[in-house]
Amino acid sequence: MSILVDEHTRVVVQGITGREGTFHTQRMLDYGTVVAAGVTPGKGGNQVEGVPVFNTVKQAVRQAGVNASCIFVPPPFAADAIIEAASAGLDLIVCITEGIPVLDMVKVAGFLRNRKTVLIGPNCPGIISPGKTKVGIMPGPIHTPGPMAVISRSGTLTYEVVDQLTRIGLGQSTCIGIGGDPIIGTTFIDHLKRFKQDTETKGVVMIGEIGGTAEEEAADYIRDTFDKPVIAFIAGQTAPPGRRMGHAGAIISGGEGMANHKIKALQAAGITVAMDLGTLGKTVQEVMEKG
Amino acid sequence: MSILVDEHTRVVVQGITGREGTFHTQRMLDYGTVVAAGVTPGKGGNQVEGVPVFNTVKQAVRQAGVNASCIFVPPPFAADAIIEAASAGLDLIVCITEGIPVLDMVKVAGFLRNRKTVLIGPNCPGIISPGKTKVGIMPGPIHTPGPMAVISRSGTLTYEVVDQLTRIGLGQSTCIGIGGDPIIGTTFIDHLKRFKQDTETKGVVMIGEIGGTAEEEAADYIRDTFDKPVIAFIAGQTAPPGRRMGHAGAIISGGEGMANHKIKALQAAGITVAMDLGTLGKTVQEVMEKG
Amino acid sequence: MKLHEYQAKDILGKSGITVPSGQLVTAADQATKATQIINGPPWVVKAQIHAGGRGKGGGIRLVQYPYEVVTATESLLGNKLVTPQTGPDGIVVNQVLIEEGIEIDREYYLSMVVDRSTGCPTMIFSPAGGMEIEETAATSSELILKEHIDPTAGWMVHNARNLIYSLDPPLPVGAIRPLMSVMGSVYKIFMTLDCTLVEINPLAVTKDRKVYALDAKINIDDNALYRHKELLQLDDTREKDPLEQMAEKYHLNYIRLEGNIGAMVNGAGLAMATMDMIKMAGAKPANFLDVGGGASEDMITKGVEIILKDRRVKAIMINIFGGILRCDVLARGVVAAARKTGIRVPLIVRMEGTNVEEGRAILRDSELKFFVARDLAEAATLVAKQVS
Amino acid sequence: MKLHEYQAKDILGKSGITVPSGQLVTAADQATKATQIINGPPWVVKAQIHAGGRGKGGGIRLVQYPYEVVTATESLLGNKLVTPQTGPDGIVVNQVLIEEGIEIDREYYLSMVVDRSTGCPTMIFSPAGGMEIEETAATSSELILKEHIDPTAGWMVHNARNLIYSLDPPLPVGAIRPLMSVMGSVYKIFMTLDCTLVEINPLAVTKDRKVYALDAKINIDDNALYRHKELLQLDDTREKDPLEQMAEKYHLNYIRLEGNIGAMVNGAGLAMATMDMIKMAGAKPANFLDVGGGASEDMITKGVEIILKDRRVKAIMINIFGGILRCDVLARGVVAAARKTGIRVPLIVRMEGTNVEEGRAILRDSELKFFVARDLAEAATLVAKQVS
Repeated sequence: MSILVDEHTRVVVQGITGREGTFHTQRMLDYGTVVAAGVTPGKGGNQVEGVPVFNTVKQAVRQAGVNASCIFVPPPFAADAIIEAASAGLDLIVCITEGIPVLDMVKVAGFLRNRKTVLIGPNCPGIISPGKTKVGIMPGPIHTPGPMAVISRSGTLTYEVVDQLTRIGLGQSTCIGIGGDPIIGTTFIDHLKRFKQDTETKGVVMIGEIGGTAEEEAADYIRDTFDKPVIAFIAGQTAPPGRRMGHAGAIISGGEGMANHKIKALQAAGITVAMDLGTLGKTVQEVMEKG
Repeated sequence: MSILVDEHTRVVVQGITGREGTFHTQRMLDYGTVVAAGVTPGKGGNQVEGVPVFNTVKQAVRQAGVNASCIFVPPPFAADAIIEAASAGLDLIVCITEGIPVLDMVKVAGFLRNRKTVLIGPNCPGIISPGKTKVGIMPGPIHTPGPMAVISRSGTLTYEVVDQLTRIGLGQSTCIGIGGDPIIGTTFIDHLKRFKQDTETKGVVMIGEIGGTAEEEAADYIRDTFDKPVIAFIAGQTAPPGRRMGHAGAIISGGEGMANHKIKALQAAGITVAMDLGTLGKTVQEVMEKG
Repeated sequence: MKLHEYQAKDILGKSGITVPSGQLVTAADQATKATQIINGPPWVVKAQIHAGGRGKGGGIRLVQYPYEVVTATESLLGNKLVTPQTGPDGIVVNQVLIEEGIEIDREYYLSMVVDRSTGCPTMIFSPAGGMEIEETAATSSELILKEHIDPTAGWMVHNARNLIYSLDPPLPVGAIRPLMSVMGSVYKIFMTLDCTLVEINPLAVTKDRKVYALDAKINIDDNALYRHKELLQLDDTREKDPLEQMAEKYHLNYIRLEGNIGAMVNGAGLAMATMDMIKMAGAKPANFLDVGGGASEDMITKGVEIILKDRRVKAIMINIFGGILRCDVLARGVVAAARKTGIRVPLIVRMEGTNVEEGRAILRDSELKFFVARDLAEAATLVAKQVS
Repeated sequence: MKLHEYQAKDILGKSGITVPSGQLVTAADQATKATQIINGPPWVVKAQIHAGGRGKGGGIRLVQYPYEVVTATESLLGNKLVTPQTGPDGIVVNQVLIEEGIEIDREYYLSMVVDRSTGCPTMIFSPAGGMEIEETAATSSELILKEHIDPTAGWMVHNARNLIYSLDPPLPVGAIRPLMSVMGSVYKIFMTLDCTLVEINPLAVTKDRKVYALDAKINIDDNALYRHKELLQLDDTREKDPLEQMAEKYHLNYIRLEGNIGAMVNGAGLAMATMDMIKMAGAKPANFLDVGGGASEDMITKGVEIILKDRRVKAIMINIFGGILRCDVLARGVVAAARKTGIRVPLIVRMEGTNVEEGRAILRDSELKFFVARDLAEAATLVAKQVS
C-alpha cells in the first residue's frame, strides 16, 4: 500500500514544455510514472517525450483520463494552474513551483477548502511511493520500498534523510515533501492521518524546520491519536529570528517558529527528536527496532 | 418528525430591533418558537419582547446557545448577516429579506457551498413545523400538524395552499418557502431529499412558478428517486416573457422558465399538476387517498 | 435597468474593449457632422431602443454615402420601430448611433449572466456570432460553450482558455490574447457594475486580428442600483409604460398587460396564480400587481388608483391572503381610494388571513359597492361574470 | 520588503485612514521649516529606520519647542540608532519624520497578517496599544483579539464588529464607525498591495473620537513585487548588508551571520541543517547560503565569491545533495570561482546524488585543494578542525 499515489496514478504535467517540466517529465517516465498528458496553453497537439500536450487540464482529463497533476508553471501563473486542475476534478495536485505570492496561496487554500482535491506543496519536491510512482522532482534511485513514511517541509534535506534510510535498509512506503511555503495545501497532520490508515507504513520520519507552528500542532495530534513510532528532525536551530531562511515559510517571527520550541513540543509528546542529521538514519533504526 | 426545525430549534433573530424583526419575533414567540436571542449591532444589552439582544451572532451563539437564525436585516446588509451567521456555526439560516442584489447572493452561495449550514431563502416566508416551531413570517394559525410537506417558491400563495389543506383536514409535517429569488440557498431537490427520509411526511405539495429550471430539475429527481406522492402547482401561465413578475426570480428569459414547460416536465415525470388553484386542496386529497 | 447600446459600448470602451468609433445623434442635422468625424464609408446607423431584434425591424442600416447616413437617421428618429421584441405597437426612436463600419473576418457571441442552477456567474461563448443566442440554443446547442466562474475564486485566465480552446475550428492565434483580455474585462464589468447581463454580439475578429464589440447589451440588477448612483442617470425611461413608472415610484410591483380585469394581490406567486385564474375563468388580466408584504394603507390606495387609470379595466379583483399585510390595512386603503377617486367598476374582494374580520367590517361599513367572494373559485367566476 | 513609517503612513492616508500631518526631513536645516508647516507644539521627531523598538532606543522624541525639533533632528540624522531590534551595531538614521503631536484618549493595536495555520488573512486587534504585540501575547494573551477573514468571502462588516464588540471596556460609541472604516481600509491595503504585514500601533482614539494611525508598519511580499512595480521605488536598501544585496542580484539566498565557517548548500532545509551541524561540531556558521535547485555554474561561482568576500570566513563547507542541481554543475562552478579569485581558505566538500561521480572527477582533476568528506558527520568534523 501507499498513500495518495500508486501505480494507478495518471499524471498530467502542467507546464510540460518548459525547461523543468520537460526535464522532470523524462525523469518521471524513467521512474515508471504514468505521465499520460501535459498541458501548455497554445501548445496543444504537440508531444513532449512522447506525452501528448493539451491546451487545458479539462481536455487532458477528458482525453487522457488523468487524475493527478504535477505543476511546473512559473509563480505568477501557478495559482491559476492549481485552481484549473482542481476545477477539472483531479484528485491530487503536486505543485513544485517556488515563489508563489502568499495571497495567491490564500486564495487557492480558500478555494480548495472542503473540496476533494488534495494539494501537495507548493515549493515542494512532490510525492513518491518507491517502486510504484513518483510525482515530483526527487531523485528516484535513492528510494526503495519499505515500511517508513517520510513527511518533510524540505527538499534536499529529505533526500539526505531518505538516502540514509535506504542505506541502512529501511525502505519507504511513501515520502511526501509538503513544501516550504507559509501556506501549503496539506500539513503534517493531514498526511499523518493517512499514514495511520496505511498498513504498509510502520513508522514515520517527520522533518520540520523553523517557522509557523505546524510541528507543534502535529505533536499534539501524535500524542493524542497517532499510534506508530515517529522520529522527528527540526532544521534551523542556529537560524536568527526575523530572517527568511531560503524557504518563504522558514522564519521565526513574533516569538513563533523557533526550533527549540518545536523540539520541546515534540519531545513532550513522546516523539524521538534526532538532534544530529549525520546520524538520523541510525536513530530511526534504533526507534524502529525498539518498536 | 419534521425536517430542519423542531422544538429543539433555538432561534436568533438578526435585525430584531427593526419594525419587522420585532413584529415577527412576537409572532414566533406566540407560536411557541424558542427565540433565544436577537442581534442588532450597537443594541447589545437591550431586550426585545423579553429576548436578549446581542451585538454579534457569535455572542448570541456563545451566550444564548442558538442554532438557527431568522434574518430581517435590509437588503444591503443581508449578505453580511448570512455569512456572519454561517461563520458563527449555525445549522440553519432563514433569510426573509427581499431585494438582495443577485451578486451578493452569488457570493453567499459560493461561501456556503460544502458547508454544513443550510440557508432557506432569501425572499421567503421561512419554515414551519406545525405544532413545534416556526422560523419565519407565515401566519401560524392556518397550519396544523399532519402528513403533508409543502415546498414553495412563493409566500402568500403557500398560505393559500396550506389553508386549503388544513380546511380539508390534511395537516403538514413541514412547510418551507424556498424563496422567490434567482439564487436561493436551497432548492426543491435539497428538501425533497430530506422529506424522503422523513417518516412523518406521506406526500409533498410543490409550488413552483415561472423562471429558471428548478421545477424541471425537481421533476427529474422525483421521477428517478422520490417515492412519495407529489402534487405540483405552477403559477404564471399568463405571465408575459421578459418581465419580472414581482419575484426577482419569476421571469421568462432566453426561452427558459415558461410555466407550460414546467408543467409538461412535471407531468412527464408522473407528477399530478393541479391546474386550478381554487381546487388544489381537493386535488391533493384525491391523490393522497389514491396513495 | 437596461442600458442602450451606446451606453453599454461606452462602458466596454472604458474597460479597454475595442468598440467601433461612433457618435450619438438626437437630431438629423447632427448626422452630417458625424460622418465627418467618424471613419467611413461604410457607416452603420443604429436605432437606440431597449428592445432587441433591431436588425430585423430595419433599425440597423449599413450605408456607403454621407447623405445616406443623414436619410437613414432622419427615417429612424422620431418614428416607431417595430421589431420581434417590441410588440406590434413598436417603440419611438429618440436616439441614433452612427458608427464606423468594421470589416469582419469572423463573428462570435460572448455574454455573461448568472446561472441560476449553479449560482455562478457564467460566461457564454459561441462561434454562432450575430445570431440570437436563444436561436442558437434551439437549433445547434452544441455551438454554445459555457464556463461557470466559481465565485470563491473569481475570474481566472484558465476560464478564458477553457472557452477559447474548445472552439473548432480554432480561433486565429493572433486573436487569442485580445479575446482573453475582452473576456476578463467582461467579467470585471459584470461584477463591478452588478450586471444581470453583459452581451457582446457580434464580437468580431478582423483580418488583422483585432477584436471588436460590434453590438453590446448591459442590464443592471435593479436591487443593486443603490450602490451605483452613477448609473442612475443612464436610465432612459421614455420607453417605459407611464403607469408602471408611477407604480415604481410607490414601490408597487405593477406590470401592465392586455386584458380588462384589474388585479390587486399580495405576494407575487399569488398574484400570478390570480391572473391565471382570471384567464381560466374566461377573462383576461389587465395587470399584474403585487402590493407586497409590507404595503401601507397609502400604497393600497395608490395601487387602486393606478389600476383604474388603465381605461380598459372593466372590473377589479382584490385577492389578499393576509400575512404580514393585514386585511384591515388593505380594506382601509381601498376605502380611501374609493373616497379619493371613486371606483367606477365592479370590485370583487376575496380576503383571508390576518385580521380578516376587521377588514371585512371596514369594507362593510363603507359606502363602497363590492362583491365578497367566499373563496378563490367564486372570486374568479364573479369577476368573469362582470365582463362577459 | 519593508516600508518606512512615513511610506506606510502615506499609503494609509491615501486609503482614507487619518494620520498625523508630518514632514520627512533628510537634513537638519529642513527641520525649522517643518515646524512652521506642521501643527504644534507638541511635535514628534521620529527616526526612520526599518527596525522596531525605536522608542526604547531614543529614536522617537516628543518635544515642545521648535528649537528642540531641530536639535532632536540633528542628533538623529547621520548617527547610529541602537534599538532592541537593530543588534548592537545599530543602524544609521538617514531620514527623520517630524509630525504633529496628537492628544491621545485611548490607544489600541491593530494589524493584519496571514495566519499560517488557517491560511486566512487575519486581523489582530488589542486594547493593549503601544505595546509590542509579542509582549502582549506573552503577558496577557487574553487582550489579543483575532478575526480570521475567509478568503472566499473577503472582508465583511461583521468582521469588524466581531472585534470591536469584543472589547471590554467597550470602544467609545463615536469611535465605532471610524474604526470600522479603518479596519476595512487595512484589509484592502493588505490584499491590494500583497502585504505580509500591515500594523498600526498605536491606533489612537482622541477625546473627540477621531481615530489616528500614530505609527505604522507595512511589509510587502517579495514574491509579489513583480505585480507592484510602483512599490519598488520605496525600497530603501541603505540598511541592507552589502553582501546580501549582491547575492540578491544573483538570485542567491544568502544571509550573513556572525561565525567564521562559510557554507554553501542546495536547499534551504539542508542549508539550515548544515549550519546546525557546524554549530554542533563546535564552530560557527558565517552565513546561510542556499544556491537553490536550479543554480547554474555561474551562480555557484558567484556564491563562492560572496562567501569569500566576508573576511571573517576561515573555511568553507560545501554540502550538496544533487537533485535538480547536478553535482557536476556545482563542481564546475567551484572550480571556476577558484580560477577567478583564488580560494584562500580550506574547502570541505560533501556531495551526493545526481551526477556525483562526474562532480568528484571534476574536482579531482582541478588544481583545487579540498577535502572530501564521506558523509555529513565527517564533513562537520573536518570543518571544525580547520578553525580550531
